[in-house]
Amino acid sequence: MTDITDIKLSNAQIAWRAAQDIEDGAYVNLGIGFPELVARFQPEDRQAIFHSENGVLDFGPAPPEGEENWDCINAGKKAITIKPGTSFFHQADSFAMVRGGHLDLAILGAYEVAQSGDLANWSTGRGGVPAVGGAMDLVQSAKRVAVLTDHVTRKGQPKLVAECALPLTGVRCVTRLYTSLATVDIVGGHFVLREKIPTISLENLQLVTGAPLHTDGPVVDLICPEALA
Amino acid sequence: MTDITDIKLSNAQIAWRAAQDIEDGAYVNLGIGFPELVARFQPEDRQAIFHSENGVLDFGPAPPEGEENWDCINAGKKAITIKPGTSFFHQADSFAMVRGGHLDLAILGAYEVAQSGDLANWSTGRGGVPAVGGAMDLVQSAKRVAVLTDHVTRKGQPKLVAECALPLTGVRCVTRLYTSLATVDIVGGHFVLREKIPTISLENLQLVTGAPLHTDGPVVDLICPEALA
Amino acid sequence: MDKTIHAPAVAVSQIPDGATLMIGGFGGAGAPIELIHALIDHGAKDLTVINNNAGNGHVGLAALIEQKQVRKLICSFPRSADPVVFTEAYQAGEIELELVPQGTLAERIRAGGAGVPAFYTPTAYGTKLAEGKPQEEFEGRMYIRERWLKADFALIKGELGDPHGNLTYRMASRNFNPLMAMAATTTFAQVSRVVPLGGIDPEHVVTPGIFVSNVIEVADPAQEEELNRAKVVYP
Amino acid sequence: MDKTIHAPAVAVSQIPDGATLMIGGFGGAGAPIELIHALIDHGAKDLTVINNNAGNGHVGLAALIEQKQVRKLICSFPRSADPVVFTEAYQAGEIELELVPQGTLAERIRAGGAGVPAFYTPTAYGTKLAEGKPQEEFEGRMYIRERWLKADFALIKGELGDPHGNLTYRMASRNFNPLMAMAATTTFAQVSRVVPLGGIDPEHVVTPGIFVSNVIEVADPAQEEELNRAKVVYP
Repeated sequence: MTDITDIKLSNAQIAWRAAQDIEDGAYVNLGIGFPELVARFQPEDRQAIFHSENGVLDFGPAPPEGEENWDCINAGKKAITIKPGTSFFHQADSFAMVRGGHLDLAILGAYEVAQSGDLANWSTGRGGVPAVGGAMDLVQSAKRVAVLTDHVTRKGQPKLVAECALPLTGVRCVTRLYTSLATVDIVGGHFVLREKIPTISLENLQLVTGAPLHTDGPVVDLICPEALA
Repeated sequence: MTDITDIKLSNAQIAWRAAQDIEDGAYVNLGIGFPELVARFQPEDRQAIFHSENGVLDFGPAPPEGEENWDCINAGKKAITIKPGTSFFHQADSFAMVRGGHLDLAILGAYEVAQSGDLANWSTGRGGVPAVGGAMDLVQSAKRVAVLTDHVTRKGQPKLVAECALPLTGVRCVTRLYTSLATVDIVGGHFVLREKIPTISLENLQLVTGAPLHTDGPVVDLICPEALA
Repeated sequence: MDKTIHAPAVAVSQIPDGATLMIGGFGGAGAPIELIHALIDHGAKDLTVINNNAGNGHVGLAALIEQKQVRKLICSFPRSADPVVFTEAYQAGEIELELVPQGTLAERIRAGGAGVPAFYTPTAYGTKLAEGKPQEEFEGRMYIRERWLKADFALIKGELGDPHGNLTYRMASRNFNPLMAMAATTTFAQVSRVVPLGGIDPEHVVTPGIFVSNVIEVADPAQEEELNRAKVVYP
Repeated sequence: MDKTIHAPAVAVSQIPDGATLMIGGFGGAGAPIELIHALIDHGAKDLTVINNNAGNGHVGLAALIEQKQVRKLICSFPRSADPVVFTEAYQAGEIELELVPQGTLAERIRAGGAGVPAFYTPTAYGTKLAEGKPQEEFEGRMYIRERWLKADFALIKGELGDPHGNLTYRMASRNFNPLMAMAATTTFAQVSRVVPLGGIDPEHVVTPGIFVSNVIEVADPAQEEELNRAKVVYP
């Protein structure tokens, strides 16, 4: 298997790439952790409205350390701020937004994504305390569900797989993946390669992908800002 | 059949009698029309909170003519006023109050009430435009459902019947009736007579009642203020 | 992002023949009269309309029915002080009526907005309005199953609106408006005043902008009750 | 009618062993710390607790678990910055866990408050958390059926409260609190300030008093986040 550790995109670069696809006026939920990075790279000429499933829409950035108001937090329980346009609402209304299909996009992390669009991102299947939060709601009902992920696990195993081995978060829900090597759509039960970093060949990319990569048009070079590497 | 037109209670007297049973702190919905009279007779030492199913709780009396605000109306589409304690909410929350069993009491009118507690009050079964409003929600879910009614129809037919002939509003829902002649509970599928006006005999009351009147204790004289006659 | 548009006509011109429409209001309170009148001017026909009532007098929803633009009405209480327009259309067989208990109507609309395709309610169990519906016992009590309601468009009326579509409502005119905003693909909100972003306290927003497609300022909106007292006939 | 009572202890002393309890909050925001601590002092045991999380550090819900008062927890996300109390109890088999997706948890609580015994949701379809639940297709998509959640008591936290129990909430501390107020037989609300009747604008009331049994003023309430930063252990 190819060593891809030197050529792969950084998390910031993956987040940057995802941000380029967010349309002006889109309502977007960013998963806790890695996906939250996407907000930093939102293009200035396009305004996205971010939803936090604990009951906040259109919030501002984190306050300076020491100025936190712990009644004003996001789903990751980090302090946020209000800004003109912010609204607060209860959990049933918040998930009415989710379940009712009002979110244009949810961006989440993944343990595994199957070519069917099945997603596993909540349980490693081992012991420990299971926890799901709002992930199952988000993946099943946002209009588009994008995944940010390393292309392979720390041990080098594919995270894009023929079928998920881990417990599912949702079935046939993922529509696009932004990985450390490529941009991949899920269309009709197949991985369809849209973009790849220029430093990996299609053959080598296929070697680190657990199911066939289809193409249905040109594969574009995936170029991200070097400054984020 | 006995002529009861001279001895029967007035609507105001029936409403007065119903008001005497409302407990301090009770949440109460009064049906449009005749039942709305009950609010006038609320004993001063007991505070009831009135719910209007169009989305108002704890409202004040009608404003003076000419000072109506037509955004501030009750379920009968009559102008009301706010007072300290009033709250406004949307229809789903309003009927969550109803369906969720949060109302202590709903008071409605009736075409027929069966000894089972079945109520018919929304459709005469003839032509015309059918209309139901919130009646079916209220009768099925308020903790207690009381009916205010003449004991007989204009033609002298019993309104307390063995089985309803008209289309039902709800099944086994009525718990107490305040009629122009008596106060009757529904217990275990029977009419149980609690009070009757002193000027009618038990035998004559039974004659104008369409199912057996049971007793399980003393029948109290039903005495209402003469001034309301 | 600026969801404000300048005239009711611009909004309702997007509504095609055959559309399903939710129209806010309980009687006249919260009824978006100017949007409805613009829809009459626009002329879309064969509409399915969801409203609590069936109009009053010859303005608003009653006028829309009088212009024969409504094929079917889903409502809870098609009676009013002056119900002649609906009554005549109904008795002439020109309009179809689906009668729904008021709380069930509200909950079906909320379900449509909240992505809940079906739910159980005790309301109407054992009555004519439950006929043909699945029924089931839970914890010793009988319930019927009801389905969500959705619409292509919602026409609603708010008090304040901002450029992102955040809304407040005036008193009891709230009624069905926030629910319908959730349940329609496209929601047009007329408001008495458009305020700048930040002009509504984040804790006082009743309808967050995510549920609203466009906001149209209609200062001093007409009240159905007052139009009817003045015996106005539209158009 | 005056629903105010003077001390958290007076409220929670009504809670018996074996009760089912909803406790508001998402993490520390909106968590009624003083009511929970009074419940620890009161000592009721064998409780079933419904909360989004499983506590953090050694205060609030975590402390209640640490005191072995909780038999079963129904929650969506039992992880936190310092989850040691729940984790140890869970791994020792001392506490039962029912894991529910967050939106389903919210909707089940709302359904309990709204008299809806069951509803359908797409959430969790095809996953382990759907096992054993009825499933059904509506309009070409698969859904699972979920049941309502109710409780004997709700412990919630508001910002303003009036003597009739009308409540507002502070920012994102709203979360589950208004829903739990609806779904419990008895709801105790601690608020930062009790205002006279009329002190809350009728349009700004978030929880109407009909859902609230008692209001307890707790000025300057503790924030779980700050207690944990100060490494507080209760009791």
